[in-house]
Formats: sequence, structure tokens, C-alpha cells
Amino acid sequence: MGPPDEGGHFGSFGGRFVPEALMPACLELDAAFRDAWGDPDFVAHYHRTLREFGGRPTPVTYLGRLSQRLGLSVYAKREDLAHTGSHKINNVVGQALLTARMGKTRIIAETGAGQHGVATATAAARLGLACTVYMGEVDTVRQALNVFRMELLGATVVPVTSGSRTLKDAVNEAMREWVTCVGDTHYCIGSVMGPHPFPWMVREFQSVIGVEAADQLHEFGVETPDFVVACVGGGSNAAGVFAGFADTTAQLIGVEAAGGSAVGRGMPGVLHGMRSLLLQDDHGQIEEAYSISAGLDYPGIGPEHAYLADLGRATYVAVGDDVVIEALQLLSELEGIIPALETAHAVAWLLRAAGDEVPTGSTVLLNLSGRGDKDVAQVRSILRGES
Amino acid sequence: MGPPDEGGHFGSFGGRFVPEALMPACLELDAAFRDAWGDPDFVAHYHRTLREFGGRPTPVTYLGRLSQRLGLSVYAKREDLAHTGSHKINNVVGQALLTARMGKTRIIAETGAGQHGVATATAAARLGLACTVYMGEVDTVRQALNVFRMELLGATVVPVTSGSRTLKDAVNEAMREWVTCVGDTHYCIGSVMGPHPFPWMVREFQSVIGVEAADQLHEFGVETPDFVVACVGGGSNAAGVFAGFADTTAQLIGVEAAGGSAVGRGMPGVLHGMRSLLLQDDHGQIEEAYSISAGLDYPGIGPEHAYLADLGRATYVAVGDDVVIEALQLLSELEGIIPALETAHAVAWLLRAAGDEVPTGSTVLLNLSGRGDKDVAQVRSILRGES
Amino acid sequence: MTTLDARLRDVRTRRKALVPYFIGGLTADWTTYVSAAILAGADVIEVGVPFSDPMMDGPVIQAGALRALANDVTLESICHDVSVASFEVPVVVMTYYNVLHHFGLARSAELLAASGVAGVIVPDLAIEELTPWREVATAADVATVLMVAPSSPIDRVRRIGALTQGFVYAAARMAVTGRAADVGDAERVVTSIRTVCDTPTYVGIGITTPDQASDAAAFGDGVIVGSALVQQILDGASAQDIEGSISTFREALDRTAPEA
Amino acid sequence: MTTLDARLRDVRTRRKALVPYFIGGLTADWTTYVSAAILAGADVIEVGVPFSDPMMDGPVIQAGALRALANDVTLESICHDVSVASFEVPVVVMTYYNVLHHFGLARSAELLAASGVAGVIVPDLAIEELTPWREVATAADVATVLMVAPSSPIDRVRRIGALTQGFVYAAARMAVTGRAADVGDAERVVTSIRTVCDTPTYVGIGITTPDQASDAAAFGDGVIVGSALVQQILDGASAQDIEGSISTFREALDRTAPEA
Ligand SMILES: Cc1ncc(COP(=O)(O)O)c(C=O)c1O
Ligand SMILES: Cc1ncc(COP(=O)(O)O)c(C=O)c1O
Repeated sequence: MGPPDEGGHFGSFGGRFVPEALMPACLELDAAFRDAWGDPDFVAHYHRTLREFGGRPTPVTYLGRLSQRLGLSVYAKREDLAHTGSHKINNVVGQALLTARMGKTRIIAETGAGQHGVATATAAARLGLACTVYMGEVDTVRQALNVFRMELLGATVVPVTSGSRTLKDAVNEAMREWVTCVGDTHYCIGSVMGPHPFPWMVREFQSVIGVEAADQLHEFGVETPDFVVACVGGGSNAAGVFAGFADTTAQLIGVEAAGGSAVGRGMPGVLHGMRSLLLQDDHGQIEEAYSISAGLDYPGIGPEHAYLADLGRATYVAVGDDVVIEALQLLSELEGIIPALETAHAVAWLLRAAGDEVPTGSTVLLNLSGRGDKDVAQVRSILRGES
Repeated sequence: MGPPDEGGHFGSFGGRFVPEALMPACLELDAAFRDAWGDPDFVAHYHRTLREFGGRPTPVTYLGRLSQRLGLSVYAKREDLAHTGSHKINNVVGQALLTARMGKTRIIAETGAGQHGVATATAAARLGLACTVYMGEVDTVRQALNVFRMELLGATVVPVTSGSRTLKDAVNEAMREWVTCVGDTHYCIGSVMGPHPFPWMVREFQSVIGVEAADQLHEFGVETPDFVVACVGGGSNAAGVFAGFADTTAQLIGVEAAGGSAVGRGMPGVLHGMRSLLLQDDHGQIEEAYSISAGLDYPGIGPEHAYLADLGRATYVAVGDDVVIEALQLLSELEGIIPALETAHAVAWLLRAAGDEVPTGSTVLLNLSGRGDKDVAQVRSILRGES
Repeated sequence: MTTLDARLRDVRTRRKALVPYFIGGLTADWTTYVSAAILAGADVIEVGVPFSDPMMDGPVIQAGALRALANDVTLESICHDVSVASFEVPVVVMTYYNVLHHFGLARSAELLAASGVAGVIVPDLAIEELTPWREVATAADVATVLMVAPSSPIDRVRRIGALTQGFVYAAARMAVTGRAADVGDAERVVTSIRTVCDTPTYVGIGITTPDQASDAAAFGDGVIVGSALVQQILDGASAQDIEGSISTFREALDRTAPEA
Repeated sequence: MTTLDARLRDVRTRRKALVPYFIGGLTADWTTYVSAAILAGADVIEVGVPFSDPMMDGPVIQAGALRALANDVTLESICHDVSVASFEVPVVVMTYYNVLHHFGLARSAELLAASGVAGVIVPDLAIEELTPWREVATAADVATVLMVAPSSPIDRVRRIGALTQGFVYAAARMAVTGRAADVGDAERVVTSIRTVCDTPTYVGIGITTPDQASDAAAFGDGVIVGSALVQQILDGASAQDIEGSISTFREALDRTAPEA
């Protein structure tokens, strides 16, 4: 998983499909990121912030009881223990530091369920940056508590009333607003998506997951896991963990939600500044994704994943909502870790694949991308048949 | 902060005031804990579990913007980043490992808002121990989501209908139930309270906070902080962090909720197996504590704190509900950390004391005992004037 | 030897002791229930002084204690009632340590003694913590009755046997107060007590029916009946009803010949 | 040089160009609105082909696009309508890249050309990604109109000036489509375009009133009027109403003498 070409292409995917008004900002960002990422001081500051503020390194946990149940050796990379409860913090800390380095004083972001919005508001608070988060109006109602969290953190949350009023529209709106304030404002995209340099930059910021995990597995005596499994919405946690194992023999598995399976059901297209695989109708209109987990409700996938799928270097699979709840329950009960519903997709696939695509005796690294606290009310309603 | 005397006394506090039926279990536990705590293998296992499962070490974060605001140097020990969101995990991991070592297969616990219950259920799941949690019926309604969390983790939650149906009654009930099953069951008390060896044992398990923090402050170039501040319900997070600084010149400050201020408003008494300071009426009936934060809703305080107060080695102060919300908001906005309402008491005191009891220029270690995710719905209601 | 010791050794020469438990102040006329019980053959009266956090009590006595507390009952008010009633049989107060601790240990002992209370049972006062209380209580001739549990190992039974005054409270089971279907581990507990001391040994915790009392009397020196009676009173029983109940217990015990 | 280039240079010799924007398929009779506009003096017609995620459009055009999409409008249906209507002035399609990408780049270019469409504006197709499309479009004689933004540095203006066909779209402000109170940064943008190329330069983004159009025409070669018209149609305006509106814009522009 090297850098993309100069135009931000991973094979035929990626690139920069944005209005001319934003191109200078994308170019500036590209240059700024290259400069920062090559500057040992910046890199050290980024890692120090993640360590002292973000809770890194997150541990790798051997899941003994799950392993026994499945006939595998399963290790979990515990992004659920990172500040704000998921891997999202890695990216926002990087982008917030970069924002300050570029001399910008404000950060905007899109959010679906609110995870990335909360993380962005958090990093902005920490660095004293102003912060505005765009969130589909539908989501502001569904996730009112996360709206309140962002407000507590000093951010302004703007309900987006355009289109389907959900995540993809929040991205559109953030892009539109970015046009108006690009001089002093950085747009902090929440996954490995958007125009170059975002997919690459976000992957670089998230690669700390995989780099740490590889070292930590060595401490457990695991040279190379047979499988590295992560859930995929836009694909940032997957890209981050894959980055530590791309050069190994590990099989990389990205698990999408069946209702948002851009690799399984998507076609090449252009959205949100990138060429990638997208859910579309017969006329190239973007379809809404549907998943039990808001964080996987994205009709596309990061361009690098589309490329890895093309290459065959990573495999993308999908699981339905039905098995996700069971997976969440099983991990909770066996290991004392309530995973996020997003993460539970990866667990669900593993439960299904154990003894089959994942042969008995295999060593598996599961990226535990986030904690389930945000989801327990929803899971409770579902289990009670209330929704 | 050395060990208590053989009978578990810290000065005139502590001891073992339990029915004879439980005394053998207390003695067995005392022996088992002494043995385990002196066994490098056990200690290593405990620390390894906290590292690989619990997310330790938690970082120390320099709170730059708060420091600037207050004219202090404020460092936070980030127990909010520990697994399950507070320091509670340190204790339950220790007790769960000890339970297994004693050959017991089941663990019971009391819980108020559910933090300790969730932590206990978590450790029990991880170790494959059966788990029953006693929770006041009133609290099971107020904290229905935490009941569900415990159930997800495989625990049975028993609503306690006796007395005031809140935390102190949950302790009574757990004690009563423990009498019936003491042969195969360990009672995992949630704070530095109860009969000996609990107050000492829980402090020992929590002392990892202070020991880590002292080292981490050295890395920041802080030899000894001027103040170490922690909120106090039963007093376990405070005891844990104090333990790292008892032998230094640091002033130790425990912050109670005004409505649960056992040091400020309590008198010596005997409850839940210990002699300590307790809120009581004129006839020695225990009064209910009241606080905005369920975790500080305890009418007593751990006996060692009563002793430290007596000695003058630690100072106990109290803050009212009104300033707690403001403190929570300020920390969120300035530092990107939404603290638990319990923790916000410590912050609130610091805001009040800065420039006064805590002179400008002082270095302060704040124990950030837990994250506020559990509290945001409540804070939102309060700020909207709904409760 | 406290007065209670002497009186209970005397009872033992005559019959199996019947010790009904009443919550002080549960009703305004609570002492009339006690008098009725004495009339029906009670040998000792156990009077509960309610505490907000009764760690050793099950739901029935908890409910009773809450009701009494709502009536503003206190250690002093109950002692006053006892003193006024001046029962012919020994009264033993059952309460939790904090009630005494709060009133003051010496002051409590003096109040109890002055009110004619012969002894106390303080279930949360373990032998390890006994000394301060026992000194002042003994000085006031207030006996401190200790409990042996099924979980007590023999060396603790020995120490308890040596320290208890008046009688040994043999807990029939690993449980708090409440009603039960049998006498549980009582025989084993009593047998172990017998190997270490000669003090009268009464079986309590769960004794609910006359038949159970009779079973327990086969090896013990008496029985304590608590929750079964409290439940009756909570359900609205009159003093006469209680007299009837106590009579049936009395008869059941008397079917068993005294040991001595 | 595409046909559009030639036609617009010709317009420039005569007058300031007026480019009203219509959403294809917004109403069943949408082409009658276009015809009315041409009658009233439009020089070029911009026809929006709706896309679900119009990143460069503000609320008015978003709403119009959503309504059109609900009518099952597609690239093909709009091209069909345009082809049937056979307008006398050049038609430029405005759409997003995915619409063309999905239909196939070469296939789209051929369809557009066959339907009589002279050019396209694809706001999310930056010059960096232009080549594949531009090749097939140029081959089909479909001009690709590029936009210069206030944020475009001079070297980009130069590259855009060299690559654009038909006209340069000078964005008057850092904003998406919508109504505004003035012509914003338009003069600065047009001035910088003038330094790099001689292509007709039309001002768009926020042109709402005839006065603004007149202001813009003082330095530019024409204006694009979008949201203001779409809002009228959304509000229920008839083709005649639109004819009236366009007339007032026409008059305002004609008050300004042509440059050349
Ligand atoms: C816990 C968790 N995992 C995964 C995702 C999906 O994002 P990505 O695919 O970028 O990792 C989210 C998004 O909100 C998330 O919260
Ligand atoms: C975050 C947090 N802090 C503090 C406390 C108070 O407990 P202690 O005084 O034992 O630390 C609790 C109890 O639930 C808690 O959840």
C-alpha cells in the first residue's frame, strides 16, 4: 500500500473530482500533507498527541474464549479503547494538527451517526480550532445525543436538509460549504474517501493501527497472522490496519454491510471527489446505503479499497444485519467487549467463516474498530422487537 | 499509605463488621489476597491483563488550554480511557483474577448507576465466571441501558427492592446474598469500602493509577505535583491515585459531592462491614446521599480516607451540583474530554480553588476517573431544564 | 457470668427455650404482643431495634423494620417501652452495631441495663471487633450473644463459644433471617458448638413451623422464631393470634424432653 | 475549435451573451420555457441534467433537481427532449461527471452531439481529470466549458483558459449556485482570465437581478442566470413569466455596449 500517483490515483480509482474552487485547497493540502508527513517534528507531534491525548498505543488482546469457540487464534486490535471510542481519533488528530500547521483556524466535517463528528469536535477543542459539523437532518434526530456531545465540545452542528438528509448529503453539504470558506477552513473528511489527498492522507493517519498491531503481534509470538479482518464503511479502519500487513502473506478481508456493499453491488463511478465503486441506479444516480450500523451507511468505498479489490490483494465480503447482532452478543458475552455495530460486522463474518474460508487453526487479527456504547440503546430496541 | 493493621484498621477506621457467616470468607479472602499479592506470577498476570485487556497504562494528558485559563499546570490521568470507561476496571480485573485463583466460579457485585456492575460483568465475561449484579430497583429503571449492558455481557441483574432501593441497599443485598453462596462465590465490592480486606485490597488494585501517574509526570519533567485531586464516592479512584503520591509533598485533595459528603457532614459509624465516616441521622440511621452523579451517591467513604482526613494527610472538600455541570462543559470545550459527572466534581473544585487554595503557578494532577458518555443524556436534560 | 447466663441455664433445666422475636415499635401496642407470647410460654424475648441497613435480615424483617422506623422508633423509645412493660422473662435486644455505636457504647450498655434488657445480639459485630463493646456491656451486666454459622471453622466456634454470653445463637443455615422449609445445617452447627462449650445453644434463622422447632429441639436447647411471627403481625395478626401461635410452638417444644 | 467556440465568438461581436439555466425535465413542458427564453433574447441555453449529489449546487437547484429526478428524468430523456425541440441557440448541458461516466464517456459524447448539444459544463471534472472526457467530447464536437474560481491561482487560470471550449465560466464568488446580492469577485476573476486568453468569458454563480447582469456585463462577455430562474419556475411561473424575466435581463445587458 504505497502512495497513489501524483494525481491521487490508485490504479484507475481515486483522483480529484471537485469544483475548480476547491482544487487549489486540495493542492495546498496535498503539498502541506507531504511536507508535514516528511517532517520528523510533525510526525513526532502527531504520535505524541495520539499517545498523550488519544490513548495510543491501543492494546492487542488475545480473545481466548472466542478462539476456543471457533478453533482459531483470534487477536483483537483495540481501537475501542482510543479516545472517543473508535479509530476515528487517529485521523482527526492528524488533520487537526495539519490544519493548525497550515495556519487555518477552523475545521468542518461531515458526520453520519456522529462518531466522526464527535472525534473532530474533540480534536478541534483540544487544539482550540473552531468547528462546524454537517449532519443529515434525519441523523440529527436519530442521534440527538451525539449532536449534544458535539455541542458540549464546542462545535456547531448544522442539520443538512438536502437530498436524503443523511451521510452522503452531509458530505455534499460540507463540500459546498467548504467552497465558501476554504481560505481559513480545513475540511476534515472522516474516512479514506474524497478527493486526493484525502484517501491517502487518512490512510496514512490510520496506518498507526496496523503498524502498532504488527509489532504487538510479534510480542505474542505471531510473526504474521493468516487473516486481517476489518469492517468497511468508507474503509479507514480497514485501510489503517491493512497498512501494517500489506507486505505480508496475510489475507486482508474487508467486511461490508450487505446493504452498503460497494464492492459487492457497486459499480465504478465518481462521487464526493473520487472515482471508486459506488452503489448507483441504472442512470448513475447514487443510491442510499442501508445498514443497521450508521457508520457503514455509505454508498461508496475508499478508492484504495476498490484498487485492492481489483488487484485481488484484499477480499471484500458482506454480512447482513441479522447476524451482526448475534456477533455483538457473542463477543460481549465471551470476551467482555461490547463492540460497535460496525465492528460487529467483522466479528460476524469471522463467525461464519471459521472452519471454512478461515481454516481451523488460523491466526486472525480482528480490527476492533470501536466500542458499542453508542449502540446499546439501538440493540436493546432491536432485541425487544421495538424496531 | 501502608497496609492496615492485621484486623484491617486504618487508625480507628476500617475493621470487619460482618455477620459471622461471612467472617470465614473475609479471612479466606485476606489470606488469598496476601498470598496472591506477594506472588510475582499473580501480580504479573494482573498487570498483563490490565495491559492487554484493560487498556493500561492510561496516558497522562497535559491540559494546556485549561492550564492557561486557570494559571496552573494541570495534568490529567486518563482513567476515562480504560476499558469500560473508568478506573473501575482496575479493581474488577484484580478481584476476578483472585476469584479464579481461589477456585471460585462466580462473582457477585453491587452497583449504583451501573459502572461497577458493567465493569464486573466485563471482567467476569473475560474470565468465564458467572456473574450476578445487585442493583437498586430505582437504579435499574434510571439506568436501564446499563442493565442491558450487563446482560449483554452475560450477567444477571437482580433489582433490589429493599430499603431505599438504591446503592446502599444493593450493597446490603449483595452481602445478604453472599451469605448464601460464599462457598463458590466472591463478592466483588466496587470501592475502597466494606470489611477488611476490601478497602485495602481495592486500594492496592487501584494504586496502579498513582504509580503510573507518578512515572508519567516525571516524563513531563514534573518531579512532584503540588496537588493531586480526585473525586470521592467510596474513594477508590482517589485512593488509587493518592497511593502514588502519599510519600511525597503533594497535597492530596478528595472532592465529594455536597450531598454525599461523608467527611464534611458525616460522623463515625459502622456500615457495610466497616467503621468509617457516614451520613447518619440523630439515631444512627444511615441517610441517603444525594448527588447529581450516581457514582458519588454513597453515604459513606472508605475507611482509609477517614483516616487520612484524621491525620490531615489528605483534605476532603465538597462541591455542589450546580458547579459540576459547568465544569463538565468547560473541560469538554477546552480540552476535548467529556468527563463523567463524578470526575467533573474534581474539575469543579479546581476551577473554584485556582488562584486561591491552589495558588497560581501550581502543578496539579487531576485524576480523570471516567468518561462522561454515560452522563450526556442526563446533562442534556438538565441543561434543557427537563430535570 | 452475666445474669442472662444464669437465667438461661435455669431454663435449660426445665424445658426447651422458646425465643420469639419482635420488632420494637412495629405497632404502637407491640409490647402487648410480647406479653401474649410470654403468657403462651416464651422463655426469652428477642426485641429488634430497627436499623436502616439490616445486613443480616431478609425481606420480612426488613419490611417490619422499615415500618417501625417510619413510626420514629429509636433505641431509646424501645428501651423505654421495655422498661415500662417490665417483662418477666429476659429480654435480648437484637440490633446492628451502628445503633449502639452512634448512641455511644457505654451509654447504650447503661441504657439497656437500666431498661431491664439482659443481653444483645449484634449480628454485624464479629468477634474480631467485639472487645470495646463487650467490656462496657459486661460491666453493665448486659450479655452479648454471639452467633455460630455453618461456615464457622472449629477454631472460630471455640473462640465464639468462649466469648458468648447467655446463649449461643446457632445459625441453621447460610442465610439471613427469613422463613425456610427445614432446620438446615442446624444439627451439625449445634454438634460442633457442643464440642467446645456447655452454653445453652439456640437454633435460629429460618425456624418457621412448630415441627421445625421440635426438630431443632432434638439437639438444641431452644429455638428462635423471627420472620414467621413478624410476617403474622405484618399481616394484621392480633396479640391473641400471636398467643395462639406461640402456644403451638410451645407444645411442639415440650414434646421434646429436656436434655438435662 | 468546436462549433460552440465559433458561435459564441460570433455572439460576442453582436452583444453580451445571456445564458439562462433550466433544469431538464423539471416540468413536462420544460422546453416551452426554453423556447420562451430564446424568444426573449437568450443566446445560449444551459440545461441541467440532474444528479442525486449535486456538489456545486445550492438549495434552489438541488430542489429542482430532486423534483426532476422524481419525474424519472435521465440523460437520455433530456437529450431526447432537446433533440425534439431543436433550439436555435446553442445548448450547453450542465451535469456532474458521474452521469456521463455511468452512461459511458464516448457514448455520452455521441448522444449529446446527436441531440444537438453543443457543449457541457461538468463542475466536478477538474482539469486534472479532464483528458479522458475531453478527448471523446472534442471528437464528437461537444465543447467542454471550464470554470475559473476566485481561488484559482494565475497558473491554473492559464491552463483553464487554454483548455476551455466555447466560453470560460467565471465564478463570481466562492460559493455554489444560488442567489446573491452582488456580482462578488467577478471583475477580478474576469480580469485575470483576460490576461491569459481571449475566449468569451461569462459570469455566473449568484447572478440574480438584471442590474447585476448589467454590472457583470461591464467587464464580462455574458452572464449565466440559474437559481433565480429555477426559483421562479419552482414557484409556479409560466413560460410567459419567464419570457418576461429574460426580457428584462436582455434589456439590462443591451444597455451595456459590446466590447468588441
Ligand atoms: C466503530 C466504527 N467502525 C467503523 C466505521 C466505518 O468507518 P471506516 O470504514 O472509515 O473505518 C465507523 C464509522 O463511523 C465506526 O464508528
Ligand atoms: C467515573 C467515576 N468516578 C468516580 C466514581 C466514584 O467511585 P470511587 O470513589 O470509588 O472512585 C465512580 C463510581 O461509579 C465513577 O464511575
